[in-house]
Amino acid sequence: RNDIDKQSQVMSGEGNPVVYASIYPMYDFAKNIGKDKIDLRMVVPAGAEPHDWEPTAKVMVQMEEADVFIYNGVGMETWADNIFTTLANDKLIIVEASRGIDLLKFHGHEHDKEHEEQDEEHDEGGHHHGEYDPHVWLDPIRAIKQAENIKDALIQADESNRDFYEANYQEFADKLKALDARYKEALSNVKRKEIVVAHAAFGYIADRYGLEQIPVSGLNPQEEPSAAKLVQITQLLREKDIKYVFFETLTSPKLSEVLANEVGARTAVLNPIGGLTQEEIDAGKDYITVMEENLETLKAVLGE
Amino acid sequence: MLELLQYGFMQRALMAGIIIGILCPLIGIFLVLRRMSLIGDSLSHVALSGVAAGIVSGVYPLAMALVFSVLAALGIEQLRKKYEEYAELAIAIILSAGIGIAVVLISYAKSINVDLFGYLFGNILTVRSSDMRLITGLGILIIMFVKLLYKELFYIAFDEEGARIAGIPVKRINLFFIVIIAMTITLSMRIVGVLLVSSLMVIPVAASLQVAKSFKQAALLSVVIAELSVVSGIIISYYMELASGGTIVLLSVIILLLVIGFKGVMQKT
Amino acid sequence: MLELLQYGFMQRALMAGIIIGILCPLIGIFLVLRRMSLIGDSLSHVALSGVAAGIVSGVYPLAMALVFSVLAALGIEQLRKKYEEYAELAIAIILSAGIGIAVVLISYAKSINVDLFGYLFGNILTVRSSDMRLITGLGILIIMFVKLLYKELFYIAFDEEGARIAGIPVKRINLFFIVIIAMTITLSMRIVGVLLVSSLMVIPVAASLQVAKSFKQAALLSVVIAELSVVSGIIISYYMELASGGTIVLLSVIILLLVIGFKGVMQKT
Amino acid sequence: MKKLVSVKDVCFGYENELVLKNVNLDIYEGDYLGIVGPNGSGKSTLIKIMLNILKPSKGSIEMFGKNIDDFRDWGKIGYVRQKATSFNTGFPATVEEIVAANLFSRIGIFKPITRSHREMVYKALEIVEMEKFNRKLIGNLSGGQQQKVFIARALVNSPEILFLDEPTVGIDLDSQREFYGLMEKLNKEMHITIVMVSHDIGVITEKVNRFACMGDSRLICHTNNSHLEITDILKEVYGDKMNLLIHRH
Amino acid sequence: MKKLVSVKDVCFGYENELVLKNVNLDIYEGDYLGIVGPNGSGKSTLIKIMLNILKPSKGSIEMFGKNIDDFRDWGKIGYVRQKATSFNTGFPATVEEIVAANLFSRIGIFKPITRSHREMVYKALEIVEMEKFNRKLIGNLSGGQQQKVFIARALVNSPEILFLDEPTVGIDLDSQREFYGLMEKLNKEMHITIVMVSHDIGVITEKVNRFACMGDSRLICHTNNSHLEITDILKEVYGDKMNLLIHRH
Ligand SMILES: Nc1ncnc2c1ncn2[C@@H]1O[C@H](COP(=O)(O)OP(=O)(O)OP(=O)(O)O)[C@@H](O)[C@H]1O
Ligand SMILES: Nc1ncnc2c1ncn2[C@@H]1O[C@H](COP(=O)(O)OP(=O)(O)OP(=O)(O)O)[C@@H](O)[C@H]1O
Ligand SMILES: [Mg+2]
Ligand SMILES: [Mg+2]
Ligand SMILES: [Zn+2]
Repeated sequence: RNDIDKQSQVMSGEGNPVVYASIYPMYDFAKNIGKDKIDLRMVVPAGAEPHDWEPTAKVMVQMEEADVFIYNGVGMETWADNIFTTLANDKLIIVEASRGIDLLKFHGHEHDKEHEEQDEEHDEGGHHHGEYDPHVWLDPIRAIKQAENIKDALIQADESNRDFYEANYQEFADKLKALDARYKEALSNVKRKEIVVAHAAFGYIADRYGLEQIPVSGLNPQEEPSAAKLVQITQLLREKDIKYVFFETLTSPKLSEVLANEVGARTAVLNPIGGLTQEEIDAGKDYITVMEENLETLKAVLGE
Repeated sequence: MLELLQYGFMQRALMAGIIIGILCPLIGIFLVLRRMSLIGDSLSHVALSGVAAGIVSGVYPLAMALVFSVLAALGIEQLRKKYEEYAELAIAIILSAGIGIAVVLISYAKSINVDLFGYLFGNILTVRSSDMRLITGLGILIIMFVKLLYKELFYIAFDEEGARIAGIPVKRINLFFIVIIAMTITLSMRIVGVLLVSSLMVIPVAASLQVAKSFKQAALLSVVIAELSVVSGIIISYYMELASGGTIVLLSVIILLLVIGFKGVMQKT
Repeated sequence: MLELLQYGFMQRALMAGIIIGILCPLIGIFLVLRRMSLIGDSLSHVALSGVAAGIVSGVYPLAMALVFSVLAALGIEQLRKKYEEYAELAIAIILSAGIGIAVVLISYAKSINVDLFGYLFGNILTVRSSDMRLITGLGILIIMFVKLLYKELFYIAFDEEGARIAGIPVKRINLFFIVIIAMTITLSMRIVGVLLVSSLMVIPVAASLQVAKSFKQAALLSVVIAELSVVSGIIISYYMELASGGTIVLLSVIILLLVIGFKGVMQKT
Repeated sequence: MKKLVSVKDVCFGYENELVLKNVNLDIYEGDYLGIVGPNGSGKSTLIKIMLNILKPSKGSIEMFGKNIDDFRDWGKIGYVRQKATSFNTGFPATVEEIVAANLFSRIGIFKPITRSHREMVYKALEIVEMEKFNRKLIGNLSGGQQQKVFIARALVNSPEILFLDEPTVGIDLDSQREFYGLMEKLNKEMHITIVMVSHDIGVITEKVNRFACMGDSRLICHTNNSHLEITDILKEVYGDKMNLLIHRH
Repeated sequence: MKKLVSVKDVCFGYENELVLKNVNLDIYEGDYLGIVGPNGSGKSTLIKIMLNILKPSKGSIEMFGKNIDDFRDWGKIGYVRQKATSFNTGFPATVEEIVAANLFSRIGIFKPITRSHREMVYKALEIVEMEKFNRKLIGNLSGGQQQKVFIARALVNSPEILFLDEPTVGIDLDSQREFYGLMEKLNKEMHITIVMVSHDIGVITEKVNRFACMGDSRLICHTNNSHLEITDILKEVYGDKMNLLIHRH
């Protein structure tokens, strides 16, 4: 055991806590809070399908030495459960970033407010059976809470830098609040409310800013929509004269294109930020900038 | 029925379905009889590793998927000779190797950021006009191929050694056949989905084998059963709001079970 | 080597790998020789539809996956009788039906947000202590089963009709066999991954068939090859930072190719 | 004399046409029954029905006094099917393994094969002169050698009754002679009952002590050996030209 | 007389042991060559080497004057392999379809089967008396019936040389007689060369005009027909007890 401890100290550089984040948004939030005081790594390589994704033994060994593991939860990372139970790392602080946040249930594309309230109690159990929408990070206000969870964990892992993390968290929370304000302002008086999206990732944005999300696929992007669904959406597009169908960067745009073609609409990117591509990261994009891009897109599309 | 046909994507789905419904059982019958039923599933996994390789190496992934599939098909052909009595073993080996390579490549590259499966899983509802041209082209190619080489393919399927001694250029036809199969599977699964392609290659053929009284009948009947599944599948999936691909496949399974049941009843009486 | 064994998960991975490396080829040889090479892939897709059904109906998904797999295995057994000469066709049919049902159920339920595949794809590095008990239990069960019924399983694999006339209770053994297979595949793929389970059932057996001079030798040799792949695969994947499952599978494929190549060279000289 | 097999009023057809129409046949202990008849006359079908591989559409089979469905004592029966050599030649099994597998009813379920069983295998292989090939893969033998192995497999159990569907197919003359000699010995000395389908009428008429002839979906004749009679009957079944080919050894 | 096949100094072994050692054999136009020998003596192996199914480890084969690897004119060759009936019985093909497939070299690639081809098929089936079964599935025939279909398949092409590896296996006496009659006619009247492996030495010695006998990895004898001589040689190959079983019709 002693050897390992020494080794871990060597590995974590100058004693910075080693922090693993499951997916890109978690990585981004942690980075904003921990900055250079943490040794931050992302577990799932950008955009890899979780079910082909197999952590290598090296990653597992490193996680044995890690201090913090951050994941989104709500069924987003099915592989995560296995990892916790496998690791023998007692000191690992595990953060489910969505803990304590009021979650939305997913009911196709019509929302049912009553249910959501009733179900909140269950959330405390921390075990989600998949009917909840996991795309929590896309709502800036809920993202603040996620950031807070992350901050608390970092403090727990590295008490000595408490003030540093608190300050960074405040700064980031302010940025998110500002983002929220911009969203509110921009989306409060747009002409349309309907966004037709590739899969149901935007429920929290819709909920927060009074939009109506019309997903082509459900919460699972792999789901095959039925013909009847496509017909319904086509009719809706025609009825409401919707001009845009959104697609995502990480999944095939084909379905969106087919729908857009059907009614003569156009397509545009609305990024659910589940993961950024390497090019996007290289171009200096991050959560905030992509959220802003999304806002510009939404403004342009809904304001038309 | 008419309501359904108002929409371009439904028209294209039906058209593509009808073409696939001819094409798949037509090559499927030769594959099944040569114990290569699962070549569709096998090649789709290889295509996956091709996509991964394409992304890693920066080559256009679909092209790489095609190259990988064709190579894998040639590999199957080679292995088939080593396991003359167990052709399906060759398929299983290539399938495992395909996923193995995909998984290793993904873990090696560490930042593959395109959804790999999106590359493979077409959907009969998302067929575009450009896809229609491709699928029609493939359809004509395959039908021509089977028509022109019908008696040769039949002989080879029944008795490969005999075919060689009858003077049929077995090696060349096999090569040509397997390459065409690989191309067809890879391209059409991207358009209508791997589930549909590999199921329609097998299940209608299985149903027709139960009752066919000759090879020709088996081939024709399997096309009829495939078309029945496709057309009614699209209609039913529309009205019951189900996934079209899955519904078509389940319908073909139901037809198969009916045929088996019917045959059982007939034999009892 | 020692460095590797410091970590509990690596120890468990090795242990689980060693057990799976005995268990898979041992049942794999009977499966391959009965043309059921692809039963692993087939049942994993059925398990998928079981998980979907579990989620839709609110039953514990893994239990439902098990039930579905066992039912599917019985279905394969039934279909195999209809296609005596094409056992692999039964596998292909059940595979298609499995995916078909999964897809339809998902589209029917409309809000399944569990990554279904996550239910199937175990990983040899994430084996828990409780999994170890399960896998060890399964291992002992299978080894006992094969040991006790070795001569019967052998006879059935070689000549089912003959076995029946020799007085072997073929039907009951087949039933028992297929149910055990289904359970083993479903449970162990969740622990070490479907890729690993289905590959280790096929590829080491294929390699040993190339050189074995008797059935017993084929069985033993396939275990040796599987163990070789597992142990070296875990070590290599660690140092080269690759996915363990994929590496093991690729190593077994490489061994297979070496065996085939070696045999080719031997025959030439 | 004990009645071992009793075929009672059996009808059978694969699809529509009847292959067997009201066939009756009793086989007694010690019989050496030859079944002949043109191709497609239903000889193999009859054997398969007696062994419960096919179910008759009418009538019943009794085996050792029990209805065939309730019969369990399969160790008493040896069977070499027609086209026995039409197995999967890629199967990785040695001659010894294949023959030993048939010892099932001797060994019992769950129990392993022991040395004494292996000696029985060896003896059975000696009978067909294949003892040198015991460790060879069955798929690597010549057609006739394979056939001999399947005969050994049927004999290994020391069955009380042997069903042989064209057992000498592909077997060379010398071995055939030995085989017929062995059958005679098994029958005469060890009182094993033998039911043999064969086209080798010359040999059959010489060796058997009872004789059944199939044709026209029926068991046309069914007599105890009497050469004159048989020749007449054969003429009836096969036609006049037949005569030429009947020869005795 | 034209030399159709020439086996020159051929050696072959499956694994280590040689099955054929320096075998030489010429087959001339009009020959009716019988090949006999005990099980496992290499008869089928020799035929397979002549047909390029197996490659000799030493020596060469010439077919119609060309090296076998360059030989293309496969329409001139008919072949019934040993265990021909050992195919996949679940294959959904009719007798007619199977026989017609062998017309390939007549029809040519890419071209369909026409009515005149179908008549050739019908004729070939008539020869083996299977014309009534033309629309039956091959898997649904009796063993002997299947064998007849494979003989018809070899004949349909009107080949110049026929290779028959135990063609009368499982065939009833009457049909055997017809078959041998046909072979004689093909050979004498139509000058078709025939190479036949058989264990039916009685018939072989009677019918063939040349004779090859295999044993001990070699072509032991190779003579033109002369009964006395053959009997002596056979005795040498099969041993003394042999005599008993040689009979003429
Ligand atoms: N695939 C194979 N692998 C290894 N050895 C083989 C193989 N096929 C045949 N042999 C061996 O080669 C020898 C010759 O076989 P071949 O089939 O040529 O004999 P044959 O003369 O045709 O006998 P039969 O009368 O039984 O048909 C035999 O000893 C046999 O065991
Ligand atoms: N599986 C089957 N399906 C349909 N018909 C069949 C099947 N098997 C045999 N038959 C038919 O039943 C009849 C009797 O067949 P069977 O095999 O009993 O003949 P057999 O007397 O053994 O002939 P052979 O001497 O050729 O072996 C034949 O006409 C044959 O065509
Ligand atoms: Mg028969
Ligand atoms: Mg032979
Ligand atoms: Zn999402």
